[in-house]
Amino acid sequence: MVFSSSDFAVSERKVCLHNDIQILINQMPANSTQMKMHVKGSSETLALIRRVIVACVQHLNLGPSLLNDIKLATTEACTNVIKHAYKFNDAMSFDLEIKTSDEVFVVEVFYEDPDFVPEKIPVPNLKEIKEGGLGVFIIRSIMDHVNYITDSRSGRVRLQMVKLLNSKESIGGQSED
Amino acid sequence: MVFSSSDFAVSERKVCLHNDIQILINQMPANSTQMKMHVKGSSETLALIRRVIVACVQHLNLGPSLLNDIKLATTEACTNVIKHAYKFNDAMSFDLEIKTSDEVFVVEVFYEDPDFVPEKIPVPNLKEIKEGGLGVFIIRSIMDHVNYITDSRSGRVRLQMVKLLNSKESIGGQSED
Amino acid sequence: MKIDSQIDKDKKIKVFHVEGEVDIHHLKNLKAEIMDSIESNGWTYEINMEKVTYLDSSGLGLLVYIKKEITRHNGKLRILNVSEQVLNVFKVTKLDEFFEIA
Amino acid sequence: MKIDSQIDKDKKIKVFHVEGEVDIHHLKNLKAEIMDSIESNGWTYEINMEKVTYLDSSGLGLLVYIKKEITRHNGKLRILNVSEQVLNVFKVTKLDEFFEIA
Ligand SMILES: Nc1ncnc2c1ncn2[C@@H]1O[C@H](COP(=O)(O)OP(=O)(O)O)[C@@H](O)[C@H]1O
Ligand SMILES: Nc1ncnc2c1ncn2[C@@H]1O[C@H](COP(=O)(O)OP(=O)(O)O)[C@@H](O)[C@H]1O
Repeated sequence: MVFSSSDFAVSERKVCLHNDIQILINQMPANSTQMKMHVKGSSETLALIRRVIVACVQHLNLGPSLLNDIKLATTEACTNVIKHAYKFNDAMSFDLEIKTSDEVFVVEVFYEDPDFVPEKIPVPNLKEIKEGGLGVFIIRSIMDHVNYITDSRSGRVRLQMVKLLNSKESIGGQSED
Repeated sequence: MVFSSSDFAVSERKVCLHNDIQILINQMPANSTQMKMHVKGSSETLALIRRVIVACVQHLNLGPSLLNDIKLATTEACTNVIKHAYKFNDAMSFDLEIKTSDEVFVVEVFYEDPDFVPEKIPVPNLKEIKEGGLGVFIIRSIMDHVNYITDSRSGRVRLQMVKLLNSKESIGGQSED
Repeated sequence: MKIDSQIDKDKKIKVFHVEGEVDIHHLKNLKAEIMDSIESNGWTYEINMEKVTYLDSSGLGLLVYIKKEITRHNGKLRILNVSEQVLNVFKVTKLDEFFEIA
Repeated sequence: MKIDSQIDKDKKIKVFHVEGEVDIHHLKNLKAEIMDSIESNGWTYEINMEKVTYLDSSGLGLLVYIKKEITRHNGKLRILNVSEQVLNVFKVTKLDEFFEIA
């Protein structure tokens, strides 16, 4: 398989942390809680996805700012699948995976988009007020690790979003935990 | 594979309905919402499972009696996995699948238990007050369709529980919807 | 799950206020709390279920056990303020007839 | 998502009370409701967000569009009672400086 991995880091500190985060994810115990959702590529699904995230976050007893960040980033990611990758064709469907441990909250979105080139996602100029182009920027601002993995062979995209849970020095975003 | 299917029907009407229900399940559209959870065989997981069920039920706008029935049956089923099949060994894990359509709410539990013979689950005598033995009875009383499928080769068990949603004449259980 | 208790020594009544969800995960704590407080003779025990949002066969089994133990100690058990949802679990298993539910 | 509106013709003020979650699923309705009510000249529009429990970039984009339209009609837009959670979305995108948020 031909993978190309794109990982725009907003700050330098984030870059340093990304390898550690990948290690954290890979070391999650095999019997840790995982949730996979297979949902219709329809905008009404977004509310269900948020409800499931609330369920997971509350079960882990995480605070409201972590909840808000994870809800927001996940909705932004799924909105882009529905809007850009699937162009509102709700005969399409996509998958969502949630993995949690004491250290990390991982949300992954799996979908189809043979033409998608993550490197081409424009970085918005916040001084220029426009009606769009903020979704990916928000995801990158509030999550600790964001990674698009594309597979040109299958046309499948895997978007990985990670929030660190225990770090006092939570980087980026709204979290004060 | 060697399957043996056990299906204790509480009433005769249920028996008649079971084939129809199986058809309903098989005809669920490929892009209908499905949720798969892979969870630790630990009793603290039960609360998370109920939260996820609440998320799905509220998203479908189903009433409180359906919610209570589905929460209860699912918890009873998973309690049995943790208690009987896994004997509280939380290094084990099991899978849960939720599938919904306008007509049915399906919860399936997948776990390992090579020795399990569903036909041997005793039917309790309610006149004789005992401290246990009510879990499976409750599941069968409140769900519209309950089916244990065992595979002697792999030792895997699949427990299928179905609640009909739209039928005015909801059979069994607490539902008044 | 949370449990608080009140004792009225004069009237020989103990009230347990249970709060939250009761499934097999909470059984040990609940059992210990109530069993440790059973007196030798002729007390009345009330379990206030007003704030119990979930109860299943694990909880029912514990209540059956507790009621038998209390009866062995010449005591009485009353179950109070059961929500409709929790009452349904008693009804499905016909245990609403075994317990004194007020 | 739900939207209600109040009109004060004397003071030329329209208040929109938005309730619930605002994501891309609700955009069309919200847009139609507000755009259809824009007057030709010099009105003030207030969006009361007290009961908005969720807002993301789709909602922000709509607000930017609405503000531009209102300005084109010599009107003013004020956003009221934003919860801390929703305010954070404005802040991350620096749009808290573009809008008049009270
Ligand atoms: N999942 C995706 N599939 C295809 N293109 C995408 C995807 N996500 C983002 N993009 C591209 O990146 C651009 C920026 O996305 P985003 O920041 O979410 O803003 P917006 O959706 O408002 O354009 C989009 O316009 C689109 O071209
Ligand atoms: N998932 C299971 N795996 C193995 N045995 C089971 C399972 N579920 C039920 N059983 C058997 O059926 C019996 C009745 O189960 P149940 O009605 O839930 O009551 P209880 O768990 O209180 O015994 C159990 O004692 C057990 O022997």
